[in-house]
Amino acid sequence: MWLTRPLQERSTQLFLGILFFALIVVTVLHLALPEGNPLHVSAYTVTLLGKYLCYALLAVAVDLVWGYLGILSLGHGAFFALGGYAMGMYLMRQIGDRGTYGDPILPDFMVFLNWQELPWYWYGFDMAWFAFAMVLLAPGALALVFGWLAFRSRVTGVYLSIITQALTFALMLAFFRNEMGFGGNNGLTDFRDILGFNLRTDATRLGLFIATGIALAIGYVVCRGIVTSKLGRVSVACRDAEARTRFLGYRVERVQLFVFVVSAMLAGVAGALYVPQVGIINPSEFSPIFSIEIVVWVALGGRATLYGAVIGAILVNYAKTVFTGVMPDAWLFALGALFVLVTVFLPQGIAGLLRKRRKSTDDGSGPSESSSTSEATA
Amino acid sequence: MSIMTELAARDRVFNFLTPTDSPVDVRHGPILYLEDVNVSFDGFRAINNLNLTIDDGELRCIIGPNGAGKTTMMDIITGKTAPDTGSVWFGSRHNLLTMSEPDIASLGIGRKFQKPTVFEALTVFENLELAMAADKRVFPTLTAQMKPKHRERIEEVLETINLQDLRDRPAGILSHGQKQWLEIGMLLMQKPRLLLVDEPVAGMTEQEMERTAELLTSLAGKQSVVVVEHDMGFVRSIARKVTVLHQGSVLAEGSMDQVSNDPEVIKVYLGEEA
Amino acid sequence: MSIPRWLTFFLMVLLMTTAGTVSAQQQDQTPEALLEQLADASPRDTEAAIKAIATSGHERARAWLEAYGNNRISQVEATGRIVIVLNNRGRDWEVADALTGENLGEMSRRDLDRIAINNAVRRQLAGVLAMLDLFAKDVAVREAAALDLLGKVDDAIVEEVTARIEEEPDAGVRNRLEEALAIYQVEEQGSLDAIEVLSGSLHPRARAALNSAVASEDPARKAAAEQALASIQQKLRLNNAAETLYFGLSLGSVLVLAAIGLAITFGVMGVINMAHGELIMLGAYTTWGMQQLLPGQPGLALILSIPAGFLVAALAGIAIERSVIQFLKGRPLETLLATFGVSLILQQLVRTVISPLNRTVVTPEWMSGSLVINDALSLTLNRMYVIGFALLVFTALMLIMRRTRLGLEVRAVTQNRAMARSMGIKATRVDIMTFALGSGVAGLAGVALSQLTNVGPNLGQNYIIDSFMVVVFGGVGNLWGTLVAGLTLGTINQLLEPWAGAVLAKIIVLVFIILFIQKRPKGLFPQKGRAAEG
Amino acid sequence: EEGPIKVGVLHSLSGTMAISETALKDTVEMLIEKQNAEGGLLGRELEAVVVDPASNWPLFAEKARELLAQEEVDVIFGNWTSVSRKSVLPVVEELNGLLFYPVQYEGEESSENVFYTGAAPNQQAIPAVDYLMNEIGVERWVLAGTDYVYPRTTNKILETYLMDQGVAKEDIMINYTPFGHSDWQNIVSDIKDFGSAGKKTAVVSTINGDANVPFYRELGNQGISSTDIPVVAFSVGEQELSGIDTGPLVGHLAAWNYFMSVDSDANYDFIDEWIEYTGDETAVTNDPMEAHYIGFNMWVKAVQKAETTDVDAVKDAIIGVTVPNLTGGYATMMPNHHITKPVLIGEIQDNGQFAVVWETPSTVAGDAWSDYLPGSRDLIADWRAPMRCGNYNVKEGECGASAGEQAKAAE
Amino acid sequence: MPNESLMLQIEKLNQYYGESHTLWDLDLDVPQGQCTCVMGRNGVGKTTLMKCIMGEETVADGSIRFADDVELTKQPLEQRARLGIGYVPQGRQIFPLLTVEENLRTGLASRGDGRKTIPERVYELFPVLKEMKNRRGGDLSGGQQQQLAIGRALVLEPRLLILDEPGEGIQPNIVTQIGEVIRRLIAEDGLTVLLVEQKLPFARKFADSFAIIDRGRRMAEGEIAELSDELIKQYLTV
Ligand SMILES: Nc1ncnc2c1ncn2[C@@H]1O[C@H](COP(=O)(O)OP(=O)(O)OP(=O)(O)O)[C@@H](O)[C@H]1O
Ligand SMILES: Nc1ncnc2c1ncn2[C@@H]1O[C@H](COP(=O)(O)OP(=O)(O)OP(=O)(O)O)[C@@H](O)[C@H]1O
Ligand SMILES: [Mg+2]
Ligand SMILES: [Mg+2]
Repeated sequence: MWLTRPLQERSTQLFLGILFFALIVVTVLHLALPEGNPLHVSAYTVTLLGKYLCYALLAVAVDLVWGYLGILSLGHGAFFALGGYAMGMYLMRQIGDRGTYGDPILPDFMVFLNWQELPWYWYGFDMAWFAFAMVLLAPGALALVFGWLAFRSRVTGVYLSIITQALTFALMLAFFRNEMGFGGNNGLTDFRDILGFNLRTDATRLGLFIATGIALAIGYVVCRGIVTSKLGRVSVACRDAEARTRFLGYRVERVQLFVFVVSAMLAGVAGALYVPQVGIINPSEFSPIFSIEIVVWVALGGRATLYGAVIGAILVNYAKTVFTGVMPDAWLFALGALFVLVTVFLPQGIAGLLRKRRKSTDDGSGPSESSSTSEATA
Repeated sequence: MSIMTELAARDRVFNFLTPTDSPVDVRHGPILYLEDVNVSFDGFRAINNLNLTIDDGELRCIIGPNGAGKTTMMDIITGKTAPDTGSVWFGSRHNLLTMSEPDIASLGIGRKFQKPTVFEALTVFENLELAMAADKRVFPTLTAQMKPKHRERIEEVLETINLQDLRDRPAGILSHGQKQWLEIGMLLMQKPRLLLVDEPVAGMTEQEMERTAELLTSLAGKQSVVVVEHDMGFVRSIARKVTVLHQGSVLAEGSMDQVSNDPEVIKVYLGEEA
Repeated sequence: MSIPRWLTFFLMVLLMTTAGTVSAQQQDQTPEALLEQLADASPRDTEAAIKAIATSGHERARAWLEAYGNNRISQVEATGRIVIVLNNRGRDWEVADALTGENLGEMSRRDLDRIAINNAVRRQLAGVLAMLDLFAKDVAVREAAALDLLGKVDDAIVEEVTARIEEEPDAGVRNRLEEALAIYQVEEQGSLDAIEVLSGSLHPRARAALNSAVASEDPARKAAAEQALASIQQKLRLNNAAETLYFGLSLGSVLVLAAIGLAITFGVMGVINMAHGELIMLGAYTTWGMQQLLPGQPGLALILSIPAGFLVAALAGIAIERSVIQFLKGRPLETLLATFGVSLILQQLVRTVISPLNRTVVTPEWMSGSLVINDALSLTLNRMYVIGFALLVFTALMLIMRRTRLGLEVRAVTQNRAMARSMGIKATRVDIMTFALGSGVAGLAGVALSQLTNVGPNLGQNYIIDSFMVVVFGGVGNLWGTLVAGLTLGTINQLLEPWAGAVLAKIIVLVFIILFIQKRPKGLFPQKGRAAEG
Repeated sequence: EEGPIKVGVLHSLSGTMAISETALKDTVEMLIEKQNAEGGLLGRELEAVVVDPASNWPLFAEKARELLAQEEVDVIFGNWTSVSRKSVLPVVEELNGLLFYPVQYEGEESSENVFYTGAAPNQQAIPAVDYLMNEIGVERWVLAGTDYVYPRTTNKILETYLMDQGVAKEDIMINYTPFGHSDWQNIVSDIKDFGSAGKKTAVVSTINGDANVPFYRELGNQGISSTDIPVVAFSVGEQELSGIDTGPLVGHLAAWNYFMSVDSDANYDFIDEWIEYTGDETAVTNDPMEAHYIGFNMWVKAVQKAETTDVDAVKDAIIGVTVPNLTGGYATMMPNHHITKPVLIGEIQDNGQFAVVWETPSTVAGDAWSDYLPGSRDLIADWRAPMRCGNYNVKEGECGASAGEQAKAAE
Repeated sequence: MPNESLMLQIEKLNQYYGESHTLWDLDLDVPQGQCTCVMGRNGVGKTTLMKCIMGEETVADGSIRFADDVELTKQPLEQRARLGIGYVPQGRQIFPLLTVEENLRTGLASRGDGRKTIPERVYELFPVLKEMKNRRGGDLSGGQQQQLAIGRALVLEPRLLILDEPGEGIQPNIVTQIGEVIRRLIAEDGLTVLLVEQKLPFARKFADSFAIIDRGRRMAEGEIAELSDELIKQYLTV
């Protein structure tokens, strides 16, 4: 099966090994050690790590479409945010009558703006299964419609990138509108519990962290499964010579659509896990700059490697956390310089560096990782 | 007939989707049929009332001056370019003008491009794998597994095109001639009913040309082959029937000897000494 | 300055109309007392105090009133002396004695008490000053004064205005005065004739007066007013359409300006230049810097900023090209990553070195205000200049790309670098020059934008997305496309805005772009044919 | 406890909000420096812990958690936008921290852990409208704002208030624009139109941040002067004006609880300190800075009163604490965690300052729950024992669920 | 052969693609005023050698001397064109989005005489280029593109013309014509031509001397008449 194939692969085993090891170490250090211990991992750190893992999953999703399919999506933040909103709506409904105004049905911001009844699109979000399904379906459906339109008309390259950007930009503006019924600029916040667990306890946080780790593992395996399958090679073929692929009898637009939708769903899952951990979802996740940032993580980690995307996302966000803390006035210099230096000195990103290491030590030709020569914008 | 039984057996890959058994209806003779085709680009008539018929199993050579419209004709057949007017039929059932490139390809029309185009990031082996006749829809492709017989087939072709040693190298590093061979290999993997081969021997040595000639002649009969080439030696060695295109329409048609003695052809194409 | 004859006349008029409120005794007040009265006046009494000054005939009276209107009259806390503030920036203010005009040097703000004025008083003041101006020699001043009087005529001055109409030699000014009078008459007396006078007027005040008449009980008045309004409405519609078009063009030209540099660096060279916005920002800051260097001459500074802004941004562009982009040849997508980093650095640099706050860029006199076509249609001057500037920049760029070797060489280099070099084209030089050109043009956009919007560290961020959108919508690599796309998107946006609102209009435009690209996957002016497919 | 008392500063130093928030960070640092120069607090040094949430709302929550959980700060001064406060709120409540929020906001909130030192709508919007109505005689209203909660709520309150005052619905025009809106041509033209209906018209602007510069520019260029249609702004302060050529704006209004131009010794001293601290002769002060000044001093006083920095003790001690404000009066912390403030209306001058034209006769206490919104009319907040409730419904005589829960948790 | 008459003298040239050694200690002399034909099977390194001469690939070691005095390996790519080397690469490499005329004009950059117009001779040789002056390069048919590539190289009026399989994709009568042009230019202008060609008849007819490369090494060279069937069998057949 295509999903089990990656499991036999050394690189995937290594990745999963490291990931699960990290999950266990963090859990143990968090639970077993007393707070005063220097090795103790605080709840704060656990949540922070959870956030990084969400971003990592998002980056993997972007790498799937960008690295292997050649679609530079500058709008993946939209899928992430939609997943996040689906989760946020569920969490809002879970508040029930514990809101400030005590309305059993309407979230606070609706009471506040004099809404009389729940808009239809909020129906069902009080049920976990429905909301979780929407986490996948909402971004998936958007990706399906958008992708169908775009790929069918053979929009490619920068044109595609820019309309993905327009998509997320339009959604951002729309979600900013208070009339939309998603809380406007303030978004959704003040969550209480998820599946009956109080969100404000360390145990729930740890649970979410572990769930995110598992989601990342699954997402990684799914992506890896796709890229190592024949479909993955067809994707690369589409990336490098779209027209030629068609003449071999592949329906390029369907391949693109399939991969794009899968990627959007993964992004949605990442968003859904992100929201309860950071405690807020607001339209700024739709902002084009955020989407560009995701691409930057991937590029920094190393495009078309998947694990590179994970490294890039974690590294950049860790750097952000550290820099904003230790040099609040100058952290942008450091981050900017990091981007510039990596691009100039590590053409293949950090993954490229690792690969070079590995090559020079064992000189074995690893899995046929494709280094792209022609670019999507050519 | 068998299509119905196949439709019923939904658990299998539909055989009729694989090109070898494509339901091309050739009972009425020609496998490819172009009538009154016209194409113009910004007012320039590249194809001008072109009529052409290729019989099933035929090996046809098409020659003609640069810019005569040979490549454009192939573009039309494969769905890359839409003609302004005219009709193009594959067998007597399929109107190619209504179909998309992948549909046409899965019907069983394979093509080698004039400028060799291979997937540079993929290895030689993977290039061949992708070209292999198979169910090319998304999910079957996702779950596809390499069976020994597939591997054998690829190895076989690798040998034919003499690229065994480079099988695991990315196709991007191949030399020009090697890419030509790889493209031919991909065409072979596709097992199409109709092969459109645009300048196969450009950049090949004499010896290689001979091999290519052998290869193409051996295909003819089972498959139909249309070859475009400027190397007269090569054309002569394979040609049965030759069509000469000029300014977008047929200038002459016949055996190689007939054509090469046609004064018009000599004037516009061959030059004095040919 | 001697007291002009008219002032005596004016004085008499005022005396008559405000008889009883201004007693004869106040006439003889010393200048000190006049100012004292103003300083001590409770809000209710300020009116009287102003009038007292206006009618005092003191040679500085006008200066006082103007200073008062500008909030420049203060009282020294310790001595009670009334001073005029000459410079009110910072902690220490430069003051002059109100009575003598003697410059008293700087004085701590702590020691001064401002003599308060508010809008209501300012309105009265404006009326009084306008009345004074009606006697000026210069027709333009009189006309402005008359225009100013629209809606400001009240019982106090109506007689005087009527009188002026008789005396006024200039027809234009007379019409204005009649209009002003008519507004008063419509509002206060409901005169039917006056409605007639106003029926052709496009001035908002006239409409205001008519609207108030529509609300009246009297059917005749109501009908007349409605009819007058209807005829005005008719004209207004046309004017509104013209105005919307102008708004569209103006927004469009801003988009074009912002995008045109990107059309070079991204469209032609293929560098996904995320720092483009920051290059625009540099141009805007150059304008600010120039104005700091040349205080008091904002116009000159602005003009000098055009070459300076170009230069600064071009140099920055060269620095970016040399330090980063040259290492990314053949990896266009990675330029996104690197230039994103550069953009972060530039933004923070401005924040740290200059300030996180917005900077003030002054609009020179000749660029502020608007070109009045009629009372309902006036084209704002700053935007008019920007439209012209955008077209100018576009033309210049077009010429460079079409007429010089640079245009040809840069396209050759981007299409096939190795081959271009094999043909002897100095690719490195071409890269530097082109990038400098694109960046310089971004700088020019910054100079222009400094006249429209904030000059701050976020300036660039606000334009980068739109710029990419415009370039791509127009068709990458096509300068005409950028022009047409910018103007189109701007106009669509402005056409939609009145009925959809600003947010929705923007959303619709974005959706429009998405759908349009479906129809034309390579933008407005696509590269057609085999060549484009490669 | 030994070691310094840690004061968290949670203001964006980068991103879109850096424009406004950087000065607030500096203000807190200055206040801390001054307090230390005066011998610290409870004999201990104060130490600022500054982080940069980078105008990113989720990051605000994360940074708040970092400050409270990792750095273990004793108090946080921070936030500007409502959304950032909403994002931080659950964190300070969960970790039982103290947050002083210095910006005017939409109200409708009272948290046990948050002290609102900026104006609630009744301390800014309503008096401003009263002024326009009574002193200027405005009858027709444009409520223009950026599309987010603060303008939405404020406008909602104002709309109800105006209609209560007998203003007809067609005399109110409401308009929302996106953040950073820069093309105001159409809207200004609409306002001009709206103002030509024969009634005195004014614009009540809740336009946020950067969008103001192009807005005012367009007003000036389309020839709308303050005498025709005055604009009263709730988000435009000295700092915003420092980036605008104010020449054409003279006479437009703003409503705040403090202006830099206020003629009081406390203010002049503060300005002197500020200029000295920043080393910039042209540095300006503004209302949120005063709010931090008040908030900081209140906290200091409460800590002194409680003789500990313990959050619960300080929370109890601070209610009723009175400190001088910068306008020559006093501010008191009310039981609903809002403070008393004077309301000032100022006119823009050509030097980028405001000249006060009107002022409430006495200070106004901030309302957590507006009297003009149906949902909150009956709610009050009182954090003193025994009520300890942020949203007590006087009609039903019970505390809203969430607050009740908190109260329980607190015991 | 006297040294003066060498246009190009290549000594001990080594080239690598990453780790794969493509050219091995390769020597090659190209006499002035002659047409030298380089032959060899697919993938032996002919194109690579041409790229090394043009500077598109860097050489590991060895020397390439041009016209006796210039060491080409030390010259930047652009400079080589300015020295008078015209290059017609394999695969045409025309600029697809430039018009035919613009493609030709790129060659004007490195002409020493600062000429601004395209020499009429180019159009005479390839009339189709004049006819299609305003069409984009990429729209041309394969053979037309090949003609354009040759024309473009001639715009430089080079001293040394490098042709990498110039006849590929061109109709027979024009192929012959190209051969004749080469001869004419050699005779009239003293042009030196370095030709890569697989087609024996063409090589035999228009070249003066030959060199055979196999696996990156030069295996044989000599006057074209000396090209024996033996050599062909050994090196040019598979
Ligand atoms: N998109 C296009 N725009 C303009 N002209 C075109 C376009 N495509 C093809 N042509 C022209 O149409 C003619 C036919 O081109 P085509 O490629 O079919 O020729 P060909 O017979 O394959 O020639 P060759 O033997 O040189 O490959 C040529 O003159 C070419 O310039
Ligand atoms: N960029 C590259 N990276 C790695 N290897 C390469 C690269 N380009 C070419 N090669 C290899 O170098 C060898 C020589 O290639 P070259 O193109 O010089 O061959 P050629 O003699 O011109 O062949 P042909 O007759 O097919 O054009 C080939 O085996 C090819 O696979
Ligand atoms: Mg062809
Ligand atoms: Mg070759």
